[in-house]
Amino acid sequence: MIITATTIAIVIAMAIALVRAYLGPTTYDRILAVNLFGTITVLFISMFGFMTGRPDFLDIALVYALINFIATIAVLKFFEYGDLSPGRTPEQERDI
Amino acid sequence: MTIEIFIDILLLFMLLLTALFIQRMKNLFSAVILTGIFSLLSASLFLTMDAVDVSFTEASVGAGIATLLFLGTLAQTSSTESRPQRLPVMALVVVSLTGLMLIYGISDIPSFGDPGNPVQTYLSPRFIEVSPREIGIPNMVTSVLASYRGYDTLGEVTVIFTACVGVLLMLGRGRKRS
Amino acid sequence: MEHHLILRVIAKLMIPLILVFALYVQFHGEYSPGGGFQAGVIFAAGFILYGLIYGLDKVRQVISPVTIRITAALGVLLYAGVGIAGLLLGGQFLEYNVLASDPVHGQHLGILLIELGVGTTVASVMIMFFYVFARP
Amino acid sequence: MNILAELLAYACLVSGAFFVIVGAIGVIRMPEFYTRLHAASVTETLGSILVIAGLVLLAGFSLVSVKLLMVLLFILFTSCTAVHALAKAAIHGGLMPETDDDD
Amino acid sequence: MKMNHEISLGLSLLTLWLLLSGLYTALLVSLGLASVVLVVYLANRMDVVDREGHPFHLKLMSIFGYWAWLLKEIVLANLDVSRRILHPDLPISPSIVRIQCTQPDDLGKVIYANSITLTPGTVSLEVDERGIEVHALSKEAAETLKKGEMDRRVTEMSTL
Repeated sequence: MIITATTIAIVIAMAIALVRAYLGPTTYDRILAVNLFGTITVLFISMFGFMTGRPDFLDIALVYALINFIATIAVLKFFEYGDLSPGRTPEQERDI
Repeated sequence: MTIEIFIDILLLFMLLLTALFIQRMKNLFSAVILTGIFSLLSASLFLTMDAVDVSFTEASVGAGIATLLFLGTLAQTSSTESRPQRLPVMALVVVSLTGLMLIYGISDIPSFGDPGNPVQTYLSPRFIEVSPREIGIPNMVTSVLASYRGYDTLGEVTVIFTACVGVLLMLGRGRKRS
Repeated sequence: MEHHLILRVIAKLMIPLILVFALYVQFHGEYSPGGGFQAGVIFAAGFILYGLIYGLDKVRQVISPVTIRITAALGVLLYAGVGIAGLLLGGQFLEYNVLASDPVHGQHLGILLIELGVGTTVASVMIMFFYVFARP
Repeated sequence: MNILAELLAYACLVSGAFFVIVGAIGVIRMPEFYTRLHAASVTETLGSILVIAGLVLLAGFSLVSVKLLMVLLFILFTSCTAVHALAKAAIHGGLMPETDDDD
Repeated sequence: MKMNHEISLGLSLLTLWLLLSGLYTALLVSLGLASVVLVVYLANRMDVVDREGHPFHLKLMSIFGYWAWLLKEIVLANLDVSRRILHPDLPISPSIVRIQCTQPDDLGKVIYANSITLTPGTVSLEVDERGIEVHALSKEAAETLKKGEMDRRVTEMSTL
């Protein structure tokens, strides 16, 4: 019962974060909302695994917890350099 | 189990809203950011429908590489949507017709989890009954993907490899400086 | 990249963890959700994180584009090779039962090898995509 | 299961859900980007700590608990890195924080 | 010296594998060993195995002591920020302060900056040799940080 209620509360928090993602106004606000959404999703997945009695869902939560911040760092790089490769040199123009 | 259906509906509703938001965004950069939310939501939805392996794939692809590829593409093109030259009436007609046909097609598809579905009446029971003895691994999705349908998976890997070759042919050479 | 102190240090901590987790997913596809495809993407994500923070040149020193091309092909070849091995051992293409004396063991071995092939190809292709798309 | 541990777990879950929602509300209510960062970190720190702690108490002493603790640890590590990276990107992108004073 | 870091990294990664796996058959454990060897080799090529990447020089006990203290701080700061969020008037007074950090090495600075970010109410914006630039939600949060107790504790932990 309480597990279910908590899960629903977490889904509601997702919806609230979605509002900020839509409202913006700046791109950074949207990224912040996506980040928050990711964290809440990790919590949702863990809770849902418990609710349905399948704790092997935790691997998915681990994936998100481990690699969800890569996108944010990519955005940082994008703003700093205009592309994804810091410290570019003419050498990189060669064949890949 | 009604509570799970309730959560399902909430998630699906949010997914729909996100898709509409993405469609409305003129700034492509914001649209790319919002696809992150779309991916997170679809992973959760797959999870609530018990498709753990699909959800896992969506999680790893969505969090790991999808946003990056979008950003890389934006870096090479422009990040605002260009306005169409004229109203694309023809395209609208084609899309609407296709959509109507698809909706008509849905009416014939067995509903989700329907026990009378042909797949559920002979194929799944056979896998569930025989695969522990024939293959002997706990995750049945893997035994279906890797063994019973090994040809399919070989085809998929070849597709990925071909995509790599294609990308290399198009973008792999050093670009000329303008 | 001296001014990205925090990112540099956290990346050093996280990258080995991400890589080990990817390999865990790779080899536990038979027991829990996951498998070659997911593992390949996560493995590539580790390299992408390194490339984002330390630069494309550095990550190209770790795995050169030529190596990536070779491993991408090797993965597909490993998969197809398992199929051919089944043929040579008297079975059909991609029949794993004949790979070992016991059919169930043969299935285990076959699945392990083809998942490894899938993982290798996917990881290489994703890293290659990063190399191609991250250039100006 | 020990009834006390169970009660404690439920208390953790309920208060965790409360802080998760408070953080989300803060992200809506706060007036500008840099103040929203603080609200988001309420969800990412105390919210997740309490929710995961509740689940750990329910799971008892097992490998599931270890995985849950790993999830928590990685959330804490990566979320603060992501928040820092985001704030830095915003400063770099020319979004100036509003402050009450000019010192 | 580098050898030590490699061995220690390998051991901790192997522990991670065993905890994740939960299945201790000969095949899986040997695959785990092979994976760990591969990852250590790659990490070595990436040059991420060093004092910063794998900080086993910190005293284990002092880390746990610090975490306990940090947890207490996080809870207090969370309560404060939650009160401000739910208050109808939204009583915030954002400010940017630059604070000194006395850590001798980069790792200490990173721990300090991340602790600042983890505590709601304060976010570290920029870390350089002159100190850490912090965005604070309220005057009180900035004042607490300026007192420097966190700084002292991190420095204590990161110097042997």
